[in-house]
Amino acid sequence: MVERLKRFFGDDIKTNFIFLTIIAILYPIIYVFSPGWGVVLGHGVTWISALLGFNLLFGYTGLLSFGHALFLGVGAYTVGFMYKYLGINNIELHLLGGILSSTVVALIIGPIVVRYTRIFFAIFMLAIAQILWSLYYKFYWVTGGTDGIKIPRFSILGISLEKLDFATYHHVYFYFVTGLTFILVYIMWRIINSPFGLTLKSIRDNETRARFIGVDIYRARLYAFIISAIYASITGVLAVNHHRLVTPDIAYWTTSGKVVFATLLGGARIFIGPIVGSFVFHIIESFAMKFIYWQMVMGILIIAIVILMPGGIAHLARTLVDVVVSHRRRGG
Amino acid sequence: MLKVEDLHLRISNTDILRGVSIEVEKSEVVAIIGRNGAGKSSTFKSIVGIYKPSRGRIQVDDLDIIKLPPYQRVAKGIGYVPEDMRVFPWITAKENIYLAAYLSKNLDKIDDIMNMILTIFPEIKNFLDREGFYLSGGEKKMVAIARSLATLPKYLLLDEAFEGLAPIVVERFKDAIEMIKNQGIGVIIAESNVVIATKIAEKLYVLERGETIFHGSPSDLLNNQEVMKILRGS
Amino acid sequence: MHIAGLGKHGEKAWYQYKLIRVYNPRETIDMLEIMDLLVRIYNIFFGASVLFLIAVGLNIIYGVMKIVNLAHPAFFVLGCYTIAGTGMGVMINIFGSSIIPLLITPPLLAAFVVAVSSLLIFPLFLFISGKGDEVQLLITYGLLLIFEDIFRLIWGSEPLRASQPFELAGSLSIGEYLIPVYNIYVIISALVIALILWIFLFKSKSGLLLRASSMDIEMAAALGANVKKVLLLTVLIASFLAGLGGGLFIPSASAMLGMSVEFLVLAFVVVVIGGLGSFLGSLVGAFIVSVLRTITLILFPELELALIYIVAIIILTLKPEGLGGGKKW
Amino acid sequence: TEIYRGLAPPPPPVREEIPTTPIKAGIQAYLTGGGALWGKPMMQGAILAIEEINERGGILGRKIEYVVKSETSPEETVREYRTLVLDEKIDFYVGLISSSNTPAVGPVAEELQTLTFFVDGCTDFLFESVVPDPRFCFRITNIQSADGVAAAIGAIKLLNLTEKDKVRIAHIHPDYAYGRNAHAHMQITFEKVLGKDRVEVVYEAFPGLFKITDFSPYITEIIANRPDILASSLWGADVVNFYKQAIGYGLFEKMKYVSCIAHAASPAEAVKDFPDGHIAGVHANYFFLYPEWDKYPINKSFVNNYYRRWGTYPDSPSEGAYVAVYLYKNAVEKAYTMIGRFPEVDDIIRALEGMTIYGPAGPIHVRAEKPNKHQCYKDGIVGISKYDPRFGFSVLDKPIVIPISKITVPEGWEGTPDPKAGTLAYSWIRETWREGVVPV
Amino acid sequence: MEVLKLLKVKKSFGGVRALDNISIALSEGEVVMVIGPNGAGKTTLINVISGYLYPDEGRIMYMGEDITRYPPLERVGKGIVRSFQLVNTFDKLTVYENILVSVLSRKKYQYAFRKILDEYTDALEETENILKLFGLSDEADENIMSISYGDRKLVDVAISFALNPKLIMLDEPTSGVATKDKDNIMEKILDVIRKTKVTSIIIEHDMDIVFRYGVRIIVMHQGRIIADGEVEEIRKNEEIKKVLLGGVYA
Ligand SMILES: Nc1ncnc2c1ncn2[C@@H]1O[C@H](COP(=O)(O)OP(=O)(O)OP(=O)(O)O)[C@@H](O)[C@H]1O
Ligand SMILES: Nc1ncnc2c1ncn2[C@@H]1O[C@H](COP(=O)(O)OP(=O)(O)OP(=O)(O)O)[C@@H](O)[C@H]1O
Ligand SMILES: [Mg+2]
Ligand SMILES: [Mg+2]
Repeated sequence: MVERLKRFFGDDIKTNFIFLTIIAILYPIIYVFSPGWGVVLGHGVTWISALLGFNLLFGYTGLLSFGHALFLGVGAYTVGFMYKYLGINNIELHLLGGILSSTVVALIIGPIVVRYTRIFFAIFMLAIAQILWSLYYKFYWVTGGTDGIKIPRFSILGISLEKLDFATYHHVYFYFVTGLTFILVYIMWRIINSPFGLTLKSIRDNETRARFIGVDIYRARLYAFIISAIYASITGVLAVNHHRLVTPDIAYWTTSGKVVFATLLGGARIFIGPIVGSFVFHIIESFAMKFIYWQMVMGILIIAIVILMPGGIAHLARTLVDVVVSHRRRGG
Repeated sequence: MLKVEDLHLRISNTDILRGVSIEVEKSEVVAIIGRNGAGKSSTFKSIVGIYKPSRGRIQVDDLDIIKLPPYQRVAKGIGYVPEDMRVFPWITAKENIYLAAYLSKNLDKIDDIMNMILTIFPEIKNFLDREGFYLSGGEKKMVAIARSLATLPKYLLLDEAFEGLAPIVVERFKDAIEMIKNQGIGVIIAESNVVIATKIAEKLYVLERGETIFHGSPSDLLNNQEVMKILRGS
Repeated sequence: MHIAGLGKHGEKAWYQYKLIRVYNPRETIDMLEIMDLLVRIYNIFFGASVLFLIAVGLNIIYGVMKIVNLAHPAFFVLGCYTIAGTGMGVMINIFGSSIIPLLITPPLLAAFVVAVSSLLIFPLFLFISGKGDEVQLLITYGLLLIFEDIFRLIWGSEPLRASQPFELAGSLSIGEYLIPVYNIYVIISALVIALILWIFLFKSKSGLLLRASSMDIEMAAALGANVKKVLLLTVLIASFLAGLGGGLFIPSASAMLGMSVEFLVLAFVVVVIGGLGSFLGSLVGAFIVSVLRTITLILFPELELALIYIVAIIILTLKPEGLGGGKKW
Repeated sequence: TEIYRGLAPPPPPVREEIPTTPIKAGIQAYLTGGGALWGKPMMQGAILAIEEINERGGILGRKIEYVVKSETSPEETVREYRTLVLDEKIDFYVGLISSSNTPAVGPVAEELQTLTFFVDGCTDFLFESVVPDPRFCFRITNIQSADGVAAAIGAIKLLNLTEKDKVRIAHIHPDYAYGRNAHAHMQITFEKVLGKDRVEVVYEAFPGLFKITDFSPYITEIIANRPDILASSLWGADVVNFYKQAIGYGLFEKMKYVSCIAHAASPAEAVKDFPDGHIAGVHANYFFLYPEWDKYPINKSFVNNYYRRWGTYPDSPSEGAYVAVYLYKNAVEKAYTMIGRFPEVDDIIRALEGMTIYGPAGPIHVRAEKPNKHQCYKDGIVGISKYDPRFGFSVLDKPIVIPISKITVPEGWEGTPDPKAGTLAYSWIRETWREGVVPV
Repeated sequence: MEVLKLLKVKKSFGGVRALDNISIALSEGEVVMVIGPNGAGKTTLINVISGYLYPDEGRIMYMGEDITRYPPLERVGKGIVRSFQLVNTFDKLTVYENILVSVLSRKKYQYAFRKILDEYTDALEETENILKLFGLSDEADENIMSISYGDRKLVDVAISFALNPKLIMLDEPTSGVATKDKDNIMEKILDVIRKTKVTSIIIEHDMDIVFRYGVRIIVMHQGRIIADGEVEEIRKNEEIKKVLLGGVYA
């Protein structure tokens, strides 16, 4: 069946792995050249998980979540609380905690929100994310309010990284996250190519009909929602371990906006889209921040990109690859 | 005269129309027939201005309207009933009709228009104050036709006008088309049903894969085995 | 930075407020509590008026063009800046300190300026109408960012004031209570605007056209509606209302950067509660949000923001289309 | 005095060649949002100092170049800080207003080993809990507790609160570290000095920082609770909105407003509407009219230069940034006299610790020991607001100076931060002050 | 055996009586064609049986069980399947995937995500079979939007059949299809119905088709059943002819 589906560029697992590998190989070179851009790549790889999760909902299930910051926030604050109240700084436990807490949150709100689609779903998610944000923000004595919670460097398998110098620490972080991302990408690819993946696509295309062939669309969406939540929370966990600071900003709606834009930039509905998008987005953002009027630069870039590349980078690349392939076929 | 010449239309890299030509005089009923996907609706949408043809001419009474936006075409006398009705859902059937009259600046004649509509479709009276959303398939069709009549068109384009209407309504509607025609209006219907088309139209055009492959009288068509074969799809 | 019109500010100290004594009750404790309540209700009306003026335009654009215009609050803020940054100074130069023209002209000027500037981005709106939700959200979000920096570019980063009408109108004194008269003016204006808008939408032919276009604009075109004109009318009405709102609101506050985003979040909740694209919903929603804000401030300040969203969610759960009813408008 | 404390005896002067390459400074300031009211003057203060120094030939002949970055949310601020250090390769850094950002950037500065002068972001948490033993971070403006305590004591003295039987207090503070700290410190000071039984808190509100444009619901609640004084640490665009609306509701006629920060920012903008007769605290303890110009020419020349360059009067962030650059210059030059070559970061830090220089606000001292190591200190100033027709805005009347040593945790004090308020200053006041006694 | 039984079912919208005291019984394998003027209540009838709408009064029995209040999904699980008046397919999927979705759903694989599709050979095989049955094998890998309208109608019906229904309801399956194709499609559908012996309700306006293929015919008018019988009976009944056919087929 999987061969039966036309395997386009970017939808097979190979291109994804090759792309990630190239980044992992380029990273040290870039870091030597400019540590700042090396750190940007670190951001890029950190966000892949959330974007993959978002794309499962948006690209494959047809639910545009404008509140994905909710789960990044859950992941982030799980880490914050684990450290603040339990003194835990093992990243494995953080990940586990993030996965558990996001599953719980997704199970609580999922059954309600998956009953909505389109802009209503978007707004609903936005509202819930804002609630959580306001709680992080307002319950100062628990969460540290806008000042957030400082966390120390994490430890892997009990090995503390406190003593490393900045660069080494950052390299360890980068390769740890990249390794994790390989696994996450593979799992997501399996999910999308499973019967469940096809069911999601059918719901996206025609929800009424899907219901009438016996798909419990709410149940299917709920599963997708939970998976998506877990993926997003993993980015939350990783990101705060990167900044070593947990603030309500990560749960604010602008973060959700970032998730949406980065995914679309890369190309929704194409498997590799979010992965490409994550890197390119962070590069663009860092570039824009170099200007005093960076908001304007960012705004113009967003508008230009959405207008000029409606399908995202992956779509553009696919079209190019198609042209080259068909050209070569014709030639030889 | 409404004259369509050598119309070409391309949507997302497929040629949908490849040289369609049609002529309708005032007081004439013309049918466009063709199998599903032949391009009937696309021809209509191009005439109305919803699609932008890449090549060709559309003339109303010797005036080329191909560059005009839809609303100016309406002012030139094009009336249109889409195949999927597209009755405005959250205003009443009556408001649907009023709006059409208002947009075509016929609000002063609204009483006459309503009278005419109710003679053709007396059923409409039953659901004048029902919002479009709640109408049944056939009821919507009636409102859609009534609405286009309210623009007092010179040329009326009816896309699959008989589809989904009960036979009794179809009969009455056929008479109405005769009546409309006699008021000096040119009527074009898009039909996939050859029998109905040959019964009401004086002139027939057959479309196949976006091309006009035949035009002539009903008897010509029935005698043209080649075209009939294509229409039968065998 | 010198702010036009505020140069003369120093001539007036705060205590020179004009006090209008209307009523001087024997002040018992009961009376005080009733007064507290009345002032709160008055505040609720004021808050609701401002929110309504923002949300209604958001709804009109959504209704007709199906665009969730994240940049809409920036129109409102543009109105604020127009007056606070430039307009009020000009008006004072023309009218001096006579109160009536200073109440009336700034909102109109702001509305005019915002409506005219909306023409500049109208092509962008044409482009995104009919595109996917995500495209619209992103492009209007991009616009919002650009607007913020345009404000900074033109008017700088200090908060700007245009308080003269607010000060000239003075306060109304009821017993020991003072309430700013200007806020009453805003409330009444909002009510009048709502009434005019209602008549326009539901009783006029153009209103019928606007509502029909909101359901199927292509069909409206095929019946003879000039689509561009309809869309232009929509954007103009929405931005005009936003500008009017900004111009009305600004004398009671100050124009500052980042304001658009704060208003956006609130306006969004208003729209969700009231129903996307629903005119009446904007009124209802604005009122509910304003009531909630006041109640939480008294009872559970920690939940100030959360409660608004919680109520929005409850309403969405019970009535996905919002309180404005399932029908559009 | 303490100027040379902690320094080893001068080594033999080697006098190595000083490089001629420019020194690179990184400046990070709010340029957008409600905080721009403070960010812009801060940037201007730093630039003024750099220009002055360059005009006079730079530091040991080396000119200073600068890069400006935006201060925004903590996450992005940290990222921009990193690019300043990693890509721009700055030699020292001057920046930050927000108390949310300093605790975020502090640890990163230590990690990246970059000499970092925080202009503001004055939360007590920074040097108490987040970076308790800093090497590379310094902070110029006063610590928050000094603001809060000074304002409360100023209010007690200037309003003669000790004569009242009972004082009803309402609080309104922005919802973040600074506001929370201010709330705690003002409250504990009132309680200690006036006596716990004589103080009654009738209302507290923490509106989000720069999130509210319509304060009328808050104002109504405050009035409805009929306090005698309203303690506040609103700043930036928030105060501008608050004052105006509060006037409309007659708030200032019904109570005394006690602000620990009102007159700190861009006076022409922030205190235009400020009503007369209320307590005007000066965050970071600088108001451009004090110390008086004729008695203290450093201030006069600063104000004049600043006005000539930027067209407005300086405020506390401009003074802070200005002083930061001069601190760096003085430390480099001092270290040079010791070691005879252009100093490394460690040398500069050693020179900075315990140093005292004279800035526009008077002497400023860099603390070398814990607690609050690397915090700079100067005396507090509080006054009564009074409209001044010369300037067209409100200035301080009857200013009183509150010696910093009396109101801040002394060097070497070993206590633990109060668990609720979170700060050491709070515990120190609670544990060491005698109830009912005005400490200054 | 009685598959479906409606007992005095009523449904009105405001003042409109869409279903007025409807009682019908269908035995196994029976094929019923429903006709009636516009607004007679035909679509509403299907909506009520499939659970899309709940009746105001009356009961719906299916296989001896009262399903009046069952949600639509449960009814699908029990084998009650419907198609829609307009084509209703999964627009971004291929023909093959369209049917596969349906097969997976019946086999209760629809939420399985541990293995990829390749490993579900039984479902893949079955999909091929259904494609063959409807003569769609050649178009299997085409995108659904790129095949002809008539074929899309067929895919639509095939999706329903992939669910192995016991009761299938088709709302104007040939509407919008060209005359010649109408017969073609109807024949194919009826062929499959006969082969699988599934009980069916088909709404149709086209009298030729109704009389050519119909066995039992139900005539609705203003929410009521005004006739229910064999083709010949209906054809002969003058009353019905007048109300319904306006004398065309007289
Ligand atoms: N907007 C569109 N995008 C892509 N393809 C289109 C579009 N509109 C029409 N087509 C294609 O153009 C062809 C002609 O369609 P059209 O609707 O004009 O045919 P028709 O003769 O009216 O058929 P029918 O009898 O089904 O109504 C079809 O293959 C159709 O799929
Ligand atoms: N939700 C509703 N509210 C009000 N009236 C409704 C609603 N739904 C259907 N109706 C009315 O009920 C009647 C029956 O509708 P139904 O769709 O069942 O007709 P139908 O027999 O399928 O007609 P057609 O052949 O035209 O499709 C119609 O008059 C319709 O207007
Ligand atoms: Mg058609
Ligand atoms: Mg029907």
